[in-house]
Amino acid sequence: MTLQMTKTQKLLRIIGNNTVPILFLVICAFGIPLSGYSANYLVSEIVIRISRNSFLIVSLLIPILAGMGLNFGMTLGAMAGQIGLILISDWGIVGIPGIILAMIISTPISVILGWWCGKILNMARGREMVTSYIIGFFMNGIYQLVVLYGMGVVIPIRSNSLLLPRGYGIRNTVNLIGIRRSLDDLLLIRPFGIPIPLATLFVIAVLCLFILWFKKTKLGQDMRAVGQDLEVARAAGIKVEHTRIVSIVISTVFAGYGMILYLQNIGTLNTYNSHMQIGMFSVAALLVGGASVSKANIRNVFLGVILFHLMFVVSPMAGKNLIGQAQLGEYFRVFVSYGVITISLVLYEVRKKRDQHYAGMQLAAEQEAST
Amino acid sequence: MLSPFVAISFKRNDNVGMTVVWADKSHNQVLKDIKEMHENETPLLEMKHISKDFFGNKVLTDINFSLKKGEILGLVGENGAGKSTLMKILFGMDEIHQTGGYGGDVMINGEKVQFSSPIDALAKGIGMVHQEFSLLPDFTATENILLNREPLKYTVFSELFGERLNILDREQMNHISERAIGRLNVPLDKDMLVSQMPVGHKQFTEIARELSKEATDVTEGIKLLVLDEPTAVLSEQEADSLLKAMRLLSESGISIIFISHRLQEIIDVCNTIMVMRDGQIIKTVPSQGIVIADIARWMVGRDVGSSKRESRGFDYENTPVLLSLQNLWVDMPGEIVRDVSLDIHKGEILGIGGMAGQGKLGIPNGAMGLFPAGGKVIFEGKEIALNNPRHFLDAGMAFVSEDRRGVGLLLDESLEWNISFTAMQIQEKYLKQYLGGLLKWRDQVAIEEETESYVQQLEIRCTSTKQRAKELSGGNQQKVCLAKAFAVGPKLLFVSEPTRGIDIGAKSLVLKALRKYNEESGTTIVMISSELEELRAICDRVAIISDGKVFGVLPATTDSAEFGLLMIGQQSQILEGGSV
Amino acid sequence: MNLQELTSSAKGLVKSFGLPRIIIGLFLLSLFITAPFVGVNIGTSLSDTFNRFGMNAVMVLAMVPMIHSGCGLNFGLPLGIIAGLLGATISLQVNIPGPTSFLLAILFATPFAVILGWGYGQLLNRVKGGEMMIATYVGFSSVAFMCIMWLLLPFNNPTMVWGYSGTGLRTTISTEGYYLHVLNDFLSIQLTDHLTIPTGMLLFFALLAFIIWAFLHTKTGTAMTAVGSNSVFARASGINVDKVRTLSVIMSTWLGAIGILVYQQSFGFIQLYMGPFYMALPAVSAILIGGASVNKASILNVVIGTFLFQGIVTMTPSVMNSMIHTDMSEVIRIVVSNGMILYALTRKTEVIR
Amino acid sequence: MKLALTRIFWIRFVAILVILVFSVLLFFIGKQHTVLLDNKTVTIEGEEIRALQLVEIQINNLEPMELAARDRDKEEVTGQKHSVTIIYTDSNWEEYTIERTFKLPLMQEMVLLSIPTLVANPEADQSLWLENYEPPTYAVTAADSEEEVVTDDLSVLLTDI
Repeated sequence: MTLQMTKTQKLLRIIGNNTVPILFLVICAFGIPLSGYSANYLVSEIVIRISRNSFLIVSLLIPILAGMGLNFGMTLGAMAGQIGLILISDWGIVGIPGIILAMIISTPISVILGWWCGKILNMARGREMVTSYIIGFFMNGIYQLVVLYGMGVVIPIRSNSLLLPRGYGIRNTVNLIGIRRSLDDLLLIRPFGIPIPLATLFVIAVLCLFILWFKKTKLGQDMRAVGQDLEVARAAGIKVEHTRIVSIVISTVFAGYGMILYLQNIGTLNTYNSHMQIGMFSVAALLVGGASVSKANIRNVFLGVILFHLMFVVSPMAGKNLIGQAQLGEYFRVFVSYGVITISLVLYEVRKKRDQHYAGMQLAAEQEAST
Repeated sequence: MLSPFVAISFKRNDNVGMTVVWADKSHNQVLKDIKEMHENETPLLEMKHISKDFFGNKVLTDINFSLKKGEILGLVGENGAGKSTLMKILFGMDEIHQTGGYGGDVMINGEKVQFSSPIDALAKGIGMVHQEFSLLPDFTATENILLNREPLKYTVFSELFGERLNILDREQMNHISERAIGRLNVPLDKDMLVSQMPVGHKQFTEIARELSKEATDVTEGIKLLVLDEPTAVLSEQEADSLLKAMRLLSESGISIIFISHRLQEIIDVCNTIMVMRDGQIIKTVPSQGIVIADIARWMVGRDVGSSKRESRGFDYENTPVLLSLQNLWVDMPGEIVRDVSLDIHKGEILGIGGMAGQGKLGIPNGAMGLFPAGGKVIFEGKEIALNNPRHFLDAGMAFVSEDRRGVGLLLDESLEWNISFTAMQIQEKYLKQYLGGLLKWRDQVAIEEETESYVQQLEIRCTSTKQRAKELSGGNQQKVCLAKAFAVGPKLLFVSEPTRGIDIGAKSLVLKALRKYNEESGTTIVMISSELEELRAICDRVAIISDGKVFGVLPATTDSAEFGLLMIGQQSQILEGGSV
Repeated sequence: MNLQELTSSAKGLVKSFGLPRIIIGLFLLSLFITAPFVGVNIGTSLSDTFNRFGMNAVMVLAMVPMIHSGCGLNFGLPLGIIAGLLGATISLQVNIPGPTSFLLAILFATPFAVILGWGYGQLLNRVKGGEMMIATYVGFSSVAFMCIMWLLLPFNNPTMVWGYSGTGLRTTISTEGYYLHVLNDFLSIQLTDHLTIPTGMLLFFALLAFIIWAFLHTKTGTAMTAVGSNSVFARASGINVDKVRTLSVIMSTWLGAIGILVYQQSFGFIQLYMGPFYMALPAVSAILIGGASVNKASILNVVIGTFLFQGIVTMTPSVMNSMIHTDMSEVIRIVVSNGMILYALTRKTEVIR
Repeated sequence: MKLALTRIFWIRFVAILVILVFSVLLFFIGKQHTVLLDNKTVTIEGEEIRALQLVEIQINNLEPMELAARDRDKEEVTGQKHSVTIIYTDSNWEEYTIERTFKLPLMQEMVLLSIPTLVANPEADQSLWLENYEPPTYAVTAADSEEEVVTDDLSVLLTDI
């Protein structure tokens, strides 16, 4: 005799599961009129951001599938992508060949970093997310060692426009003029004056298809099994540790490609800081789309990108019009981004406890009925 | 002569499920016909002179039995009679290899085999379904049945990235799972998520998984299925459909070893019954005409010679009831208490026995508040609120947990802390009060004295009172837990599985300490244990818990067979013989 | 003592002392040894190390209560720091110069620390097992929220407020004239012309450390240790586990508030807005370098850890610069501190039920 | 570990080779060079060649450019093989067009194409009118030298993404 869920309870459950997206709808509903932006401007902004960020956010899906939670270690992939970009801008390779070459260079680096990160996460079972978060910081130190001290000395860098005046180490910002918007402008169409980069959206569509296809493969099925119950998967003979490492490697490699796409849209590379910032915002966007630490799909990615970035574009102006301080809007959107991650993490833990407790409640109800 | 519409086809390597229209003829009659057909055939499984000991104490001595194709063997025995060790030997679990292997040999179809792991056993067509399910909740029945054995469709990527990048062949998966479920002939929907399935269907999914292990070039199809207490979690009606499915399987040529405590089911479905006790096979009899009482006696009855214990003659009439449990239910995973009402008199030693998983451990844990519980607990006339250990302890009761390492001890702290902690927190003992009670400072000297006295009193072997609890042996750790409870000076003491996993010497010391404490300070003791003999040796009365309810309270001196009956949930009067 | 015994006792020492801690200790020692050869004055670097030790020790001490009660590493330290900042800004608003402003700051910070700590504790009790990640993001979102509040809160002490608009606080406010060096100079001992020991600050830390040490000897302190090492054991002994955990969180938050005040009085500036954003990581890695684990920490760990960590942070820039003319200290600090946290997170500790 | 020369090993080995070749190809296709178009009088072997009054020059199919005397302009090209077409009118308004293809060595960043020399001897070998060009390195300006590297810039958390 299972606990019958009354109508209202079901409704509450649905609202409960999607608190975060609903919260964001409310914020955007208030923010948009306040900001005074025209619909046309907002739509074009959102299209740009979808083409810029979705690849990075989709790369978060596979570790969630394999039960590793939100992979804050994607900054490792971002670093690999950036190293690839630095090298091609040094060699002067431009356009689409430049982008593809950067991706090819970033792949082996991402694989090694991803494999190493996966091994460490296996050692810290139960605490994957905070460990991947710290790995991001740790690798930032190694990245600086390589880029700030290694490049120019150990790794030959020819063009001194990249190097710091002291002769080694890369500058704070690298101008990616060679590959800037080269993928976006490949098949650019402008319906109603809104630029839509078809090529980039096509690449993102290919990645989404790969994710859908991947779930149907044996490796995808193994990952789902490992994600649900490690011991049952192990008893069935699945190589659990290896599967988890592969999921992190794939995610890191895609994060590298995503970072290259992101930077080709932005046009300049903030060498020592952009990779630290990207991890947090991608996770926030995914969670805004209604994803949770254990379940996420492609719908969450796109819903998340739209809602999150709508809030991001709108809040400075909203803040300015509301209280006359644009700065307030900027702080507000950072607060909301971190707030969203906190709320989702808390809801996930609370719901996990409630499900365990639910089994107990069900049993207690049976007792009450039978005694 | 076989009735026309029962078509049974036996080919050497093909065990194609046959379609049977269930005739009204009794199951055993059909079995007898099968037996006559291949009397001379070598048995599927044979065990000769199997023996096993763990670090010196004999667990299995001279086990001999054989199992024919399509035969259902019922294996019964108390907890610890050696049933699971025997199965572990059959499956070649590494637990056996690590503890020095086993004597005697296991023969499959006449040739000697030595399995190094369950995977080898599987390759030879021997599968096992454990009591607790190993299923993935958000996978459908089909996906669970074929976990890690999914048929794959070739994709070009697998050339480069390895064969795990092939696509799952969904139609063939559905086909295989339909066939496996078909052989069970049960209403199991192959596309339903396990999390939404009733418990019975989860059991069928597990069995279907074993059945689906088809004969492939390297492995043989399933020939022997071991079911370990499959009906323990099933409802009446679900258990029936399981038994029907088992008969169907045995007719299709698969032999089954059925381990259960529900003796009625054993009698209904098995061809032969094997009773084990203390590592030996007491009886192997065909199931016709066997009565539950016989099995109970074989299972539990010691030979009469065991020492008659003189009873303490504890008179119950004029000693007041200290603690009364009314309609207690406790939600403790694995030890669910459904409805227990007990009156415990001041100064007595009450034993609580029963099979594992029947709920006896749930009573103290629930009363104390470690697990969600309901019902009434009245101590010295006052009702104690449940679900809050503080009230339980303040009222003057104490509890020595069965889970020594998990609940009973602070493994990383010294003995002093372990022993003095509860008393310090509840009764502010060993604390120096400063500033009028505002500052309660740990009185190190008093703690050391108290610990030293208990180390002497209970002969706890340790280097010093500062030694860390995890460095002690099992027996000494148990004594530390006892000392912790004694330090609180309780009026009533719950002791749960005090002698589990400790050496013989420490066992008698622990029981003697409990007895002495009861006699000297008059503390009422409620001892929960799965060792029936121990309870009878030390307690005045013994209550038997089965299926979460009290099935009877008997004086300790009554014959152990009576207790045996209570343990398997039968009322104590003798029941008529097994019926089909 | 034959060789065999020697090696086994050495191994025992290494095991108990922790290999990484020994590596870091030797590294720091080598820095101190090479300093004179490379023209770095030992006096200044020592006094610099003491100064930084005093500044950070209290924040590292703030880690102890929460680790002790099993809430894990307190990545939510910024919450405590915010309470301290509120205390500091209000004390400056009240505008009473001199040492009393330091006491006032502590006084004002305490209620905030208790309220924020209590809320933070209730939240952590509901997410047992997933505390550390949530603590990190509670810290981040509260810092971001305070950025908004710093703009809106009605402060008008001219030293704090933006010059032109007159509302909203500046990102860095000088403690000049208020409690700048109020502890440092108290009984400070001038050994050589370079070496001055900020005894006031060290004494203040010693006082707080003593309070924590004493607390751990009281009844509730013992209960807290038990909750940390086995929460089911504590529950079975009648302890209200959630209450004890909340108390430990309040203590951690309060110490965090005091810690930032001590830091400011020596550093000289109050850093608002995104200042406290990454302040949790150095404190966490310091206590781990000191030998603490995810569920066991002692006062000794605080002292050793802070000294080693701050020693490295002060010595590497000066020694490195003069040796190979590059300032690798930033990279080394990141690698050592985060490497230490990784080392602690990957130790096998059975997850407390 | 023993190198299992199984089928999959060879496939992976070949795949890696293909990727390497592909990236070298990318390197060639994508390599960007700057071609300096120079219309100054230049003296070769003592013989002075005067710059043209007005000339129109087009590289590959990029925008044609008009250069007066003593003008210099540059064109960014990718890849190695390029074509140049020059249209000029001589003193008596006769219009001539010269079309030549040239090949840039891979590693040369910048090359200088001297228009007068090419016009003077249209059939000459490429080396005559095309040579490598090393841009002069400027003195390190004060602004660059102390550009301090910001490695933990918190404001990045606030900027838009």
